[in-house]
Amino acid sequence: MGLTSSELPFIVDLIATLSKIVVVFLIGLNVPPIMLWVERRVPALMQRRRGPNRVGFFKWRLWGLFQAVADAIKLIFKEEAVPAMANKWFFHLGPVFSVFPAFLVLSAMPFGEYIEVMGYQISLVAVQVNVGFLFILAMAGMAIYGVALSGWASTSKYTLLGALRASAQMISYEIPLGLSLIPIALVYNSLDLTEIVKGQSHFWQWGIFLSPLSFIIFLVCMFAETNRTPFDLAEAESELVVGFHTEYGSTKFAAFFLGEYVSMFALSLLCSILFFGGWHLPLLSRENLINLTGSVNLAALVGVGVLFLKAAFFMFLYVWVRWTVPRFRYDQLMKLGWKFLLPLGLANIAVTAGILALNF
Amino acid sequence: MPIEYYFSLALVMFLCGVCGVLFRRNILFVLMSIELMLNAVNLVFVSGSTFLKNLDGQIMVFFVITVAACEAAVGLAMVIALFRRYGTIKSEFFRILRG
Amino acid sequence: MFAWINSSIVSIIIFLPLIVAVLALFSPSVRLSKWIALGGSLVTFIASLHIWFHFDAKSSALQFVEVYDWLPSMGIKYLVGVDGLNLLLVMLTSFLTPCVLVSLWESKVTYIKPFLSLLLVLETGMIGALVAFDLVFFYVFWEVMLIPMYFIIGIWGGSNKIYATTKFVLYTVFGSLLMLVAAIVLYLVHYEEHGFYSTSLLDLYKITQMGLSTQSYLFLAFSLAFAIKVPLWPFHTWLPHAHTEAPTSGSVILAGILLKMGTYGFLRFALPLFPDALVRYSPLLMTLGIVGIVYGALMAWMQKDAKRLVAYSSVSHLGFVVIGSVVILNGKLSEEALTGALYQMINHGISTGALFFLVGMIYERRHTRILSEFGGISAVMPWFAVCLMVATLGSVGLPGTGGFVGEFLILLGVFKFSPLAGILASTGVVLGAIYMLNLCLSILFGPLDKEENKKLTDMTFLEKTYMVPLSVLVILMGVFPNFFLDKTRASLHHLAEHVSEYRLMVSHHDSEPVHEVAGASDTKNK
Amino acid sequence: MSDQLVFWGLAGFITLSSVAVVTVRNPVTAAVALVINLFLLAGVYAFQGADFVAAIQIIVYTGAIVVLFLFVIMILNLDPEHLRSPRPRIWEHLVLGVVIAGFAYIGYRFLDSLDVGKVASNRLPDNTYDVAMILFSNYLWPFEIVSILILLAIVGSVAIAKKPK
Amino acid sequence: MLIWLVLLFPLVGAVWNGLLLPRHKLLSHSIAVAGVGLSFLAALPLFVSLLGEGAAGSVHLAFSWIQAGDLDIGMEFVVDRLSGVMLLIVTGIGSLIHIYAGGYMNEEKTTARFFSYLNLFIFMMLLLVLGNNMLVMFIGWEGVGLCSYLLIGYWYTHKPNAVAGMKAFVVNRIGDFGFLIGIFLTYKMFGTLSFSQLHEVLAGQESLSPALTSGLTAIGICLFIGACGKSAQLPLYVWLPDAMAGPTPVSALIHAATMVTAGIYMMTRLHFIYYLAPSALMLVAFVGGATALFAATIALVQNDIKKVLAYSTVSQLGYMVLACGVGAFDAGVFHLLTHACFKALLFLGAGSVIVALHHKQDMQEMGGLKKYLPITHAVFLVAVLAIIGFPGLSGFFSKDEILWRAFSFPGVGWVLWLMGLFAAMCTAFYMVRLLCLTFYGKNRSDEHTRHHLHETSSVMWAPLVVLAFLSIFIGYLGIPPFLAEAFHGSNLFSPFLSSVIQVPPAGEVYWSFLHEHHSEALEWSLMGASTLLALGSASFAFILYRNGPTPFLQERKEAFASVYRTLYNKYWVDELYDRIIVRPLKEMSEFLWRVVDLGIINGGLNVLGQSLMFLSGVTSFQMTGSLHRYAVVFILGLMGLVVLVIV
Repeated sequence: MGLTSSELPFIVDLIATLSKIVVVFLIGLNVPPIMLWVERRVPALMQRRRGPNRVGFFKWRLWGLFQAVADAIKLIFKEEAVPAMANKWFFHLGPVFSVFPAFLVLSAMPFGEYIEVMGYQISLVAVQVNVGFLFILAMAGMAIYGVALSGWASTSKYTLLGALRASAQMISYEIPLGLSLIPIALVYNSLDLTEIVKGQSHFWQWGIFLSPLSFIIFLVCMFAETNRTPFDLAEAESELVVGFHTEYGSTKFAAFFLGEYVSMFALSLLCSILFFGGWHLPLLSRENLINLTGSVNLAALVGVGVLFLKAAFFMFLYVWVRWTVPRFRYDQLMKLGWKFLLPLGLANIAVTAGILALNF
Repeated sequence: MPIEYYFSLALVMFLCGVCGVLFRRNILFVLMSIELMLNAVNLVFVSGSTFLKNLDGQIMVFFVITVAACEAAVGLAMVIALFRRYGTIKSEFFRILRG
Repeated sequence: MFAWINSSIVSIIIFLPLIVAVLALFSPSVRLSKWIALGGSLVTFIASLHIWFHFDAKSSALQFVEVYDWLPSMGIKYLVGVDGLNLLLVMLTSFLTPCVLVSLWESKVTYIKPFLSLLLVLETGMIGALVAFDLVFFYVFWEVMLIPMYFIIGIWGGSNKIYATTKFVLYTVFGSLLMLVAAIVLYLVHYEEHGFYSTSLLDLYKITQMGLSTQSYLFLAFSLAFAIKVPLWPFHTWLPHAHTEAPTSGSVILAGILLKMGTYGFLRFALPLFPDALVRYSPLLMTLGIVGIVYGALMAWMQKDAKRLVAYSSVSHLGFVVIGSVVILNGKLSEEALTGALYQMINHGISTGALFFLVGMIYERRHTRILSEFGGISAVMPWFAVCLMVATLGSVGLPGTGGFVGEFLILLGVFKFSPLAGILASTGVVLGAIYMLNLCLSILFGPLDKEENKKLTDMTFLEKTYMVPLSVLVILMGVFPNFFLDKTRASLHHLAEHVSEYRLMVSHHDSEPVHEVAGASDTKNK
Repeated sequence: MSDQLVFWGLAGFITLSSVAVVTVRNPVTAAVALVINLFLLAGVYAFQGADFVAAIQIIVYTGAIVVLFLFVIMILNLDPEHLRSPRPRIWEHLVLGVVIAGFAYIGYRFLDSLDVGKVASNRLPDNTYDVAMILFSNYLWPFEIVSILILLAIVGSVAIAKKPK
Repeated sequence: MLIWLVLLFPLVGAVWNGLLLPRHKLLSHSIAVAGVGLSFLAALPLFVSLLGEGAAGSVHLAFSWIQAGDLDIGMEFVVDRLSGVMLLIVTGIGSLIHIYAGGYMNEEKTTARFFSYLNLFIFMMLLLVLGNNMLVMFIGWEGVGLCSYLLIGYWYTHKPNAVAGMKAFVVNRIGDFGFLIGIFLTYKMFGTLSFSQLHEVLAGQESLSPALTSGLTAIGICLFIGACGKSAQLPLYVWLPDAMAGPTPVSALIHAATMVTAGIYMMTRLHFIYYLAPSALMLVAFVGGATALFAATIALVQNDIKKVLAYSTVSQLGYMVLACGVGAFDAGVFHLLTHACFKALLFLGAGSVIVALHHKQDMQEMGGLKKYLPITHAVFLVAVLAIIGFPGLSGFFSKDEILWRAFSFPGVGWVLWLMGLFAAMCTAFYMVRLLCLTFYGKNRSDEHTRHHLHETSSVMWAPLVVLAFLSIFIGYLGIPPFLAEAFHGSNLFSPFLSSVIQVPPAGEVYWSFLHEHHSEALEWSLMGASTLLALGSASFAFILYRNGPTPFLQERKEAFASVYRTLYNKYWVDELYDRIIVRPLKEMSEFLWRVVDLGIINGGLNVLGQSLMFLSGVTSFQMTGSLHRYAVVFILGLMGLVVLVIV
């Protein structure tokens, strides 16, 4: 977490950081509209029906892409209703608390090693923190407040229950998430994400091959952390209407959506970084790539593209799983989290540590 | 950054914690103030450890946090039990230990 | 082997009962625990017999001495030994305990195992207190004696046992605390004079420069503690309660030995340590003793409850012992009175012990101790009648029984001291006859009219096993007193003659040479 | 210079939030104030270079303990008026004054007895590594004991809070 | 060697009977008789060895009994002429009574216990008689008291018997208290208790220093209190009449022949003390005389046959004490000897009468037994004649000797003689009354008993005949010198004892009159007067009671009603004692127990307890229980502390 003051002179450093922040912010803002479109398009294709194809001007439908823009505009301009008895101050605070942790997690993700601009090597990570792991876990923890406060602030029994369930679920799955990451740290002997990716230069060194079990646990926890599909008990329509953000209007509702999708994207990025070698191509090592593309910047760009591709695959996985796997019952959910994943995670750590100790 | 600042900050926090414990009628607030006091102590530990360049302080913080967690857990469980039993958690109502 | 036994025989008899107590407590079956307890106490008795036969009667020095440094810095040593004074009492203790254990053989009392182990712990406490020659150890065993007694009365006692046992304990503890304070002052005085710290009695006897005022305070503190235990007249109110509420075996041990601790304490601690104070307070103690005798006898005469009657008789008898031990003429104790006092302690132990056993027997059969309930049961229980008659005569002091020898010697000594005191004390003899025969009359003689009395069964074989020796002992002690007195003569003579500058030597006749006891020269006395 | 700025900022907000925790009426506000306070405190630790502690502070303290508080508040569903604490009585002010004066005096005497220099934030490259090494070498026993303690606390709190059948 | 046998036989008999409790009556009876008889046979040669002129006593030590400091008391026994005589009396008459007892106790289921007590009594009496120092004598002294307690209360199922036993023991115990004080005084003054040593010390005294005389007087008086207790003299005689509750042989043996004489024996044994304490002797004399007179008057009106005999024993003992009081110890012992014979005979005779009448003792229901019990009547007649002093029989000589010696006592002698004379008249009266009421006149017992009236078995009347023979001829041993010349015999008895009983040199001056020669005419006249008076009152009684209680007697009784009632109720002495001593003692102890024991001491402690409770209540008031109060106090305290430390 220590903000490593890089060797760059102050001004350059300032500009670089500011630019990185803007980039991260843009990426974050663009993810939800795309995902909105994907949410509608992909299940439609799966169910052999045509997705959104009405929105568009003149005759360019572009497979319903403009639907995303329409949704965005709708969300922003809809009328906001605030429940009378609600505690105004917390009502507004709820969405804030669910958005800002997501962005913070995103900012800690390394997109590449470094790029050379005007002779300075600028690392491609917004927040250069040497304990990336812990920072991510910490920020994931903060998301709970958003859910809890919003649920409570809208004063109705259902939202309260939804909030309680959601936050209970997020807390219980945060622990297996943390535990699943530890073997990776052990294997690559560092908490810093860039170091981990460097360690995965060859595809057989990828996380998934070295500790497949932690990948599986991480995958499950990913879904749980973002309240998606099998674990989306909070918004289960049949029981609690839409869960903790039932009372919210347009922009605040959009903020929740933003928070949710950004954290989904951040976790997918994390998954690909840790288990799928980040910006490394499976067969092509980094040096060959630099030689192939001629310049470091170009290689970095290709790396970022590869990373985004992997992340997109996981985003697709989200949607895919959403329309295939039935929802958990609450006690099954809890039992899975506490009685299955937790011991499994601990065992995994033990086994990895054992193997590492024996080898060296 | 002279260490007195950190210590005075810790002192202020500790003072708030003490006043919270003394004057708040509601048990929950008392628990929160206690958390506050513990954090003040943590601050002193950390600043002390960085000043003396010896990591023991930080480890102590680690233990203090664990103990605080236990204390909070049990405290809150009791608050729940008290609330269920007495219907209120205002401290005036718990006088059964009268001498 | 023989030397080893000799050198550590005293520790054996102290701690063997303790070990057996633990074994008895945790033994699987009740029968086994009874056998263990009895076996242990018999072995202790045999060990004390060993001491009796190997005791060198001619020397007044301390024998079978064992010295181990316990707290060298404080000068506290584990110093135990046997001399003329405590030999007889140790024998009495180790003789009475097996009898008590046998008496409990068939008793259907609850929690029998803890009861047996408590009795054995009590025995350890008593023997320890008797043979300890170190103030600290004496005090420790003094308290160890108290605790089992508290439980015995408290748990297995009669109706308002709690009141009785708390009163008993409070009384004794109050006294012993005073004694502790006095012991500490003595300890410091010894330091000032001799320069080194020591709590062993041999050194404390050597204190010479002690002002009369300090000496009298210390003497009063010590004698108060012992007076409560004896019980001397004003401090006796706990005794009747303790006895009526205590179970039979409890009151036998209490009357048999615990009361003697007080009088033994006088002889061992109060007299030799503070001779000048003794001269000053001997008239006071004498009057208290005599009042005790007459008062005890009158009280006994009034009692309706057999046990309470015998309890008050103990007050009267021990009044004799007290006046016997404080007779002092121009710096010398009268040896006859001292011998009488020591002898009377033993007699009282035997005869009152027997009386309590007998009262216990009829209590077990009729569950009442009120005298008017009985009458003419000597027709139904001949053995019981004979034993009760012998025990009564023993306690009345008929010549030919031990009682007479003791009382005669005491009164002889007191008479030489002051005829008036002698005459007043002798009235105790007459009163004694009145209330004891009153006891016999109401229990044994008279018409056998009540139905329950007709069905009474005589003494079982077990009861005879311990009652007959006791009765024979009462007679034996009257007819052959010298057999017992020879062993104590030298020590008593030594105590009587030089009470003012009393020095106790340590003898090494057959135990391997005991390393130099700090300060005590090891020349054998004459 | 930037350090001063950062520190004073953090310090200011921390004091504000801690006072808020004590004085605010509504427990949820107090909880949130506490969250902010702890979060900023983690910032101070990070600022001082104690990364591991900062992370733990956030993960454990803010992430779990204060959430527990929130849970309790929500479950108990206390109605706000009920929590209105009555007008503080005169003696409370008096005592408050005395307590503050006392602490101030003690603090002052303590602080001016310190003759220390600046607190250099040692940018140890791998704070977590060193902390871990020390933690599991000479503080191993306390670590085990604390783990048992926390197990006990869990069992205890469940037992206390369980709804009697 | 013989002395150990004398002592051991009764002990063995007692132990054998006591422990083995043989079922068979005859076996236990024979064991007992053997015990006493063998001891008598062993005693005879001892006595014969003493008859020789120069034979002095011998001291035998069994073992050293008590050694403490400079006190060294041994179980030592002395056999000299005095103890020899007593030995004969005890074992001789004892064995006769044992034989008689067999018959008497025939109806009892088992007599083992009875006979063991009897043998034990003989053993204790021997200890008393043979003991060479005061303590051994004291053992015997109390032992005898114990045996009398056991024997009186033999039929303990009957409550009054047990009470009588206890009364006897307690009164004896009071006497022993005096004896004990006497022992202490002697030990304090002379440092030794053995008679021989005491004798040497006192014999060695030339002149009597005032301190010595006052000491000796004190010892004398204390010992005399002991003697009163044992020999039933005036203040402490109350137990003897009640002691009749025991079986008759017991009364005969203990309360006539042996035990009661212990007091006189003790005084004769310690004559050297008494000779040097004339004032003590004076007291003894007057008490003796008074008792003789007092008891005789009571005996006049008693209706129970054994009560009459009991009071006559008390009065005869009074005579003996009177004799000792006037310094005539040998006359006292001689009267003791003769009295033992005829009083035992009287008791045993009464015993036969009681057995014949199936344990009825009231004289009003007897009468006319002359034809039913001829032998008993004959023997009884001899005894009566002996006791009233009929010339020629033993009683006459011994009683006269005492009266003469009393008369010849300088100064107050004649008063004592008068008392003695009047007592003799009363004795004659009540003895003849007794004789008539039981043996002459019509038989007043009811039909059933009269039908069963028959003579007792030979076991019972044989000893009676022997005793009768003795009580006739024993008298001639001590014929007064002036008669001796008339019948050219000589007084054998007093010279026999003179070797033992001599006046110590220091007392020669005072006791010189003992050797004065008196004119024979005076002696003759005195003897004549006393005999005439005695025979006169006897015939007077015979005339009155010849044919039982006649109406004439009845009016006489009403005429002297008040006198009669006082005499009959024994001057209410028992009730007096109870009122003066027993009841106040009881009330005092009740008071003591109530007030002092429970009130002051217990009360004081309870008050202490309550005050502590109150104190603790006071200090616990400000524990209010409010958490905040505690927290504030806690923190303020902490701050105060820290400030304190820093400042």
